[in-house]
Amino acid sequence: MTSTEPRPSYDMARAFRGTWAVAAGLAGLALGTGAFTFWYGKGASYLTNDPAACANCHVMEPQYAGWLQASHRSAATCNDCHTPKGPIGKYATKASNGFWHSFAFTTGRFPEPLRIKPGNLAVTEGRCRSCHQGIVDAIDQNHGEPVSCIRCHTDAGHRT
Amino acid sequence: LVNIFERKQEARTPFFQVVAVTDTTEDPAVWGRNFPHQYDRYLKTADQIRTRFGGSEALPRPPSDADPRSVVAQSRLDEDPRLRTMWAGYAFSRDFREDRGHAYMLDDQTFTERQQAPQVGTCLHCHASMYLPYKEAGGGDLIRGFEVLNPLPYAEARTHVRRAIACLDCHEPVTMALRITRPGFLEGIRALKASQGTAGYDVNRDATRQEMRTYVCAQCHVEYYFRGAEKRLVYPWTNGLRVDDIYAYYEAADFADWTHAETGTPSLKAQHPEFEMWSQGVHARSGVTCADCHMPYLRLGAQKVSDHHVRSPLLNPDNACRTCHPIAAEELVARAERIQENTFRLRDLAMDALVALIGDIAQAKAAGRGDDELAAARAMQRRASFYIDFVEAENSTGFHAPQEAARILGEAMNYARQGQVAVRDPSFRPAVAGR
Amino acid sequence: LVNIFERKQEARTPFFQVVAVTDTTEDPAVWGRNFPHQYDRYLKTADQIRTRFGGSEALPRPPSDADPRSVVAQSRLDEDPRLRTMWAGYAFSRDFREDRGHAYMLDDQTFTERQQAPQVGTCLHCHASMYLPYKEAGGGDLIRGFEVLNPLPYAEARTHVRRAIACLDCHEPVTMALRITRPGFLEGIRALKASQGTAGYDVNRDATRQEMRTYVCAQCHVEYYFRGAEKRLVYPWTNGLRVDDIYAYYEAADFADWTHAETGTPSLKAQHPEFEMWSQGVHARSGVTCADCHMPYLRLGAQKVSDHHVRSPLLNPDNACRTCHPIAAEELVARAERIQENTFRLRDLAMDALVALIGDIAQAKAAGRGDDELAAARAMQRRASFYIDFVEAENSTGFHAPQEAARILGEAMNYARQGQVAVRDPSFRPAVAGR
Ligand code: HEC
Ligand code: HEC
Ligand code: HEC
Ligand code: HEC
Ligand code: HEC
Ligand code: HEC
Ligand code: HEC
Ligand code: HEC
Ligand code: HEC
Ligand code: HEC
Ligand code: HEC
Ligand code: HEC
Ligand code: HEC
Ligand code: HEC
Ligand SMILES: [Ca+2]
Ligand SMILES: [Ca+2]
Repeated sequence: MTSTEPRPSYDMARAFRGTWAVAAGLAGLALGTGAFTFWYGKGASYLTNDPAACANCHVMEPQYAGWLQASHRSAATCNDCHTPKGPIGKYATKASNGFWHSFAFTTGRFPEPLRIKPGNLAVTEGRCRSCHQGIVDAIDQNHGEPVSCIRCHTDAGHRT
Repeated sequence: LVNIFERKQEARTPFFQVVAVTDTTEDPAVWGRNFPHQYDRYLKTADQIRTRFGGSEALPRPPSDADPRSVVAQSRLDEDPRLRTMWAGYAFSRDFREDRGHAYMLDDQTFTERQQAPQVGTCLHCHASMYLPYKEAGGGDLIRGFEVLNPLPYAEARTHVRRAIACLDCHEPVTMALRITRPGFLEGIRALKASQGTAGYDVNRDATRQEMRTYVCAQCHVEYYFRGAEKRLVYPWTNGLRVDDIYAYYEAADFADWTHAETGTPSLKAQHPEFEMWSQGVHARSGVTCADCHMPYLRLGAQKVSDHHVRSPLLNPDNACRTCHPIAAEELVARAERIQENTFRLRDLAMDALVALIGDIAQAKAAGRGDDELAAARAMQRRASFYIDFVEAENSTGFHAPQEAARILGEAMNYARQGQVAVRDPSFRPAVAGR
Repeated sequence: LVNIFERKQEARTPFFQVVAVTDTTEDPAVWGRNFPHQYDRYLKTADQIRTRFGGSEALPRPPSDADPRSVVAQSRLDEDPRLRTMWAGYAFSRDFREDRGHAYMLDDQTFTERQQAPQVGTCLHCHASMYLPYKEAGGGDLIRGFEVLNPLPYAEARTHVRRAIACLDCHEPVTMALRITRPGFLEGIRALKASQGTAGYDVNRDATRQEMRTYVCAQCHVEYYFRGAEKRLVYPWTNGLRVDDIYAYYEAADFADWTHAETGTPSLKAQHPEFEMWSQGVHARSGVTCADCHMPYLRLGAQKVSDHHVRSPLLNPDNACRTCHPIAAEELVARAERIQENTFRLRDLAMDALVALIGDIAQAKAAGRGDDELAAARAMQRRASFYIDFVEAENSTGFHAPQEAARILGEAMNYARQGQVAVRDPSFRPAVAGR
């Protein structure tokens, strides 16, 4: 509203109370639909470590199928590579990914083919070392930038 | 909320039969009712968008009785007048345009100025939905129909034909499986396989599904010639798919498409050898088919369909390339254009060499030099011209096989310049490479 | 999120240092006590195994006072006598062998018959552990030492040198980080970066770790020439890394390595431009460094290390290629050899063209034709010879940049054959391509 003349004052109080009611209602609705989406999209399973949880969204199926064929099927689950070690980091990432991915999934607005985003990529690069630090100590030894594992092991997680 | 429900539905339901489609349903609109996604994208081949070296430009033109088209693709002859010298005396020197979407294939052929030279029914093999016309003209026998329509004058053959390429030309109506409907390819691939030791090859029986994703395109995107009075469409593959093998075929058959107007050289015209060039590249070697790049998977709703909007992959690098090359789209396009720039540079040098040779021979001929004296130079023109044409007529500007395109253009320069030596020095014996 | 990643670095357990290694520890055996895996593999560069186009063959020879070597690599001059014609009048026409492991670099240089021509200290820049010798000769200053040793006669400079390339030449002793120790590259890369708009480039300060995994090899595997009386080693990169850019550099400097014995043409010698050719290929564009293929990771026990057995990757495709190309090792080798076969075919045709031109010019010269009449043909020989040499001297037979190698050889043929026309027709103006 770009009108320049001042609004009549008597509206202020009632309007103020009105907006509060509407806001509360909207929040409730959002929570409700959010809960329903959460339940319908099997959101609860998302919090577990089971890779099948990711594959609930069929857009994740190629990665799930690729994971089944790749070398880490019995070695690492999606969360082992896609969430940082340690509880706080893990659930912080899960929360942000959870929100944005379900948002993108429902709106259908996401790039095709899927590309991992820089933030998630850094998390995954870090996780290789949480299991393989021992074997890569030598090549990580000198203090230049850390070597990127997936520059060569692109299909460690899932064979496309 | 609702669209999660939709997503879940789409993920599960296979395609739903709305209408019965049989082996005689030529109209793609009918097929489209069962497969709306594929049909909608198929219709988009009417779009015209340029890429650096490909795609096509929509040029408005005043429609006339002779040619009712109001929009055409840009003229390659205006872009590079040296092409007129290269093809002097042949229809291609009158009208040769950038190719554009499949939707235009029939009109573009019908109204090209190349029709001013007498053309025959064989041309329709790759420019229309021919499955039914061939069956109808052959009393149900595809090959017989092919043999009936080939020798007819173009205008008469044209009356047997109804539309551009349709679903029927690539798909078996019941199973939607890919199938080959073009006699040219059925016989060409059989000859190639025979030369590789596999006798009696029947592509519709023996090809894998992955091979079919190339072969359906190779029905038309190939080098060809018309053999004998019966004007049979033949793909010259009995020695192999490399330009050297195809040239050897024409030498053995002592064949020429036309006699060059300025030099009298019996010359050969190469046409759109996309399949032959692709076959020499690393993508082919890695099992990457035409459809992988030109009909990539497209996500419509929750379903993955083959994008039937067949066009330059550089207009759609995210879908066409990024599944196998997980790098930024701009970088992918830049890589392809880098390859094409190198090819374009070599093509330019080779064209200069050929035009210079043609000038030399024409001059010597005008100065009364005899055929025997000019034989060596003419042989060089014939070979250099066909080699250059093989890369020039190929529509990926070298992308399908970068090293092979550079090799062919390099050898063409070696021939053209040796021709110039031969014109000046009758004792000079040009060096010719083996296969 | 990212800092989680950083904190991880410190937690790593540094290796136990068995012995103290300092900036003056030249003997790799001492470094080897701290890094046994790398040292063991480093010693294996004494192996000699052939690949189709690379590797090296162990040829026994009778040791003599002049040359105590009992085993050498095969002679490229015997393999292709046309090389003698190409370099007639230059030391390379006396002795030019296939390259072999780093272990032999000092002996191979010291005892090559090319030493029969007077050589200077500059040669040692790439054939020995030079970090300490340069520091010692320059009173602690690397560049000054470089300038001192360059002009010395080879035999005298040789006394300052103790061994072939050692760990010290590529590694900073405390952190083991890669570093550049060769003045030729320090100054060459600075000139290249300056021409691209980055002034005052210091490679040891500004290069990324990934770039260093190429630059450590590009200290020596490059085109070079000796400038002026002070015989300074210079890499001709001020215009760029393509052969056209380097040729323009030499034209502007009006430089010639030697005068061709048979034609009197001021000629240029190209030497092992691996870095320049690699820079034009798709691997370089994808950030794939020399070390990725020539020093791939190897698991020895519970440790993954860089394989310091620097050799042809085709002797070790599983580690050198398969991490990025998950296909059968035989197919990888077959692909590389397919690329090399195409390059070898074009090299063969180009060599024939050059040798024919050299014959023509020599004949015309002998028949008394003047310099002005032969100028055009000589210019073609100079350029064609350098272009062919650029691909011939490059040791991957086109693999590092397949399309670029084919382009260069194609353009070389265009020049050589035009030279033949110019010899016969003084009015002929050869066409020369831009950059
Ligand atoms: C061994 C580690 C590992 C495991 C286990 C793993 N991933 Fe990944 N994931 C990666 C890496 C590495 C990438 C980045 C690939 C690239 O950039 O080419 C990635 C990328 C992705 C992407 C982005 C698309 C892409 O290819 O860049 C998605 C989506 C994904 N993973 C989902 C999953 C799911 C779902 C699971 C479980 C089924 C899973 N990942 C298991 C390592 C892993
Ligand atoms: C609600 C459906 C859904 C679930 C469940 C889901 N994803 Fe995704 N995911 C998506 C969508 C949609 C995208 C594309 C978002 C974008 O790229 O903007 C995506 C993208 C990704 C990406 C690449 C893009 C980025 O943000 O880096 C990764 C990695 C990934 N998911 C991993 C996972 C893992 C691991 C799980 C299981 C813990 C999982 N996803 C569960 C829908 C889902
Ligand atoms: C949860 C622990 C864990 C994580 C996280 C993990 N790995 Fe592994 N990885 C393993 C185990 C266990 C094996 C199987 C044992 C073996 O083959 O060495 C393995 C095997 C491998 C192998 C050898 C098999 C192959 O695929 O060639 C490679 C390479 C590898 N991992 C790389 C990676 C990379 C790169 C990452 C990060 C993207 C990663 N790993 C993340 C535990 C892990
Ligand atoms: C330059 C390419 C390259 C990079 C970068 C790289 N690797 Fe590797 N990796 C290889 C090669 C090659 C092998 C095979 C070694 C062998 O089999 O001897 C390998 C093997 C492995 C293996 C399995 C060893 C075995 O055979 O069981 C693991 C685990 C591994 N790498 C993890 C990593 C991790 C973690 C990183 C990042 C710190 C990394 N790699 C970075 C090339 C690379
Ligand atoms: C690896 C991907 C790839 C494969 C496989 C491939 N192509 Fe192409 N094709 C391209 C690219 C890239 C271009 C260049 C487009 C441009 O210049 O805009 C192209 C161009 C073309 C063109 C010209 C398009 C235009 O814009 O005028 C035709 C026709 C063509 N290809 C047909 C084929 C056929 C037939 C096959 C199989 C025999 C095939 N292609 C296989 C990537 C591919
Ligand atoms: C073996 C299949 C085949 C045959 C036979 C064939 N064409 Fe084509 N034609 C094609 C393909 C594929 C293209 C698109 C690629 C291109 O333009 O290079 C094309 C493009 C064209 C074009 C549009 C571009 C241009 O050249 O202006 C015209 C016009 C044309 N053809 C006319 C003809 C005529 C006339 C004949 C008969 C002499 C004929 N065609 C025979 C396959 C064929
Ligand atoms: C130039 C050849 C060609 C034409 C014409 C053609 N298609 Fe296709 N079609 C293909 C190829 C190639 C595939 C991929 C087949 C495979 O992967 O096995 C395909 C796949 C399909 C599929 C399977 C699902 C999918 O998308 O992969 C359907 C359904 C389909 N086409 C319908 C149609 C319809 C409807 C038409 C007419 C409007 C049509 N096609 C015209 C070549 C063609
Ligand atoms: C029936 C013959 C025929 C078949 C089968 C065929 N094409 Fe074409 N194609 C043509 C003709 C003719 C043109 C040129 C149309 C024009 O310029 O009027 C063309 C044009 C093209 C173009 C240029 C489009 C543009 O927008 O510039 C591409 C790309 C192409 N075809 C690729 C393919 C691929 C991929 C396949 C297989 C999936 C295929 N074609 C199958 C005859 C065919
Ligand atoms: C189905 C997988 C696939 C698709 C789709 C694909 N490529 Fe490739 N591409 C490969 C493979 C495999 C190689 C060989 C090198 C390797 O093994 O990575 C390759 C090699 C290349 C190269 C280097 C070789 C050369 O010819 O110079 C370029 C450039 C390239 N691709 C670009 C593209 C572009 C542009 C597209 C889209 C038009 C594309 N690719 C589509 C799989 C694919
Ligand atoms: C993508 C892998 C790859 C990269 C990156 C690469 N090379 Fe090579 N290199 C090869 C192959 C393959 C050969 C051919 C070996 C043969 O013919 O046996 C080769 C050959 C060579 C040779 C000759 C070896 C012999 O057997 O005589 C040298 C020297 C060389 N490369 C140096 C380099 C340098 C320096 C760099 C970086 C500037 C580099 N290479 C980058 C793959 C690579
Ligand atoms: C800029 C670095 C550099 C300089 C300076 C240099 N070389 Fe080399 N040399 C190399 C490289 C790299 C190789 C291995 C690649 C090859 O053989 O092409 C080599 C190989 C050789 C070989 C073994 C193969 C052969 O040619 O027989 C000899 C002998 C040799 N050099 C002698 C010399 C002489 C004499 C000089 C001084 C005029 C010299 N080098 C100067 C880098 C250099
Ligand atoms: C100090 C100069 C110098 C450096 C630095 C250097 N090289 Fe070399 N390289 C040589 C010389 C000299 C030869 C030839 C030795 C001979 O033939 O006696 C050679 C030979 C080779 C060969 C042939 C080996 C064989 O078995 O045929 C390869 C491969 C190679 N180098 C690759 C590399 C790579 C990769 C790097 C970086 C990791 C590198 N070089 C660093 C000077 C160098
Ligand atoms: C021609 C150059 C060259 C020479 C000489 C050389 N190295 Fe290296 N070295 C490398 C490269 C390249 C790497 C990989 C560095 C990186 O990835 O950051 C490396 C890595 C290393 C590493 C780190 C762990 C690993 O394996 O990646 C150690 C330790 C090492 N070298 C020890 C040695 C020793 C000991 C010697 C002498 C026997 C030596 N190097 C000689 C080029 C060389
Ligand atoms: C660190 C990763 C990496 C390594 C190691 C590697 N490549 Fe590649 N290679 C690539 C990439 C990336 C491309 C570009 C095409 C693409 O994106 O897949 C490519 C392209 C190619 C191509 C097609 C392009 C061309 O130049 O013709 C061939 C062939 C090839 N590589 C062979 C090899 C061989 C042989 C080796 C081992 C000597 C090797 N590569 C090692 C990543 C690698
Ligand atoms: Ca033809
Ligand atoms: Ca030089």
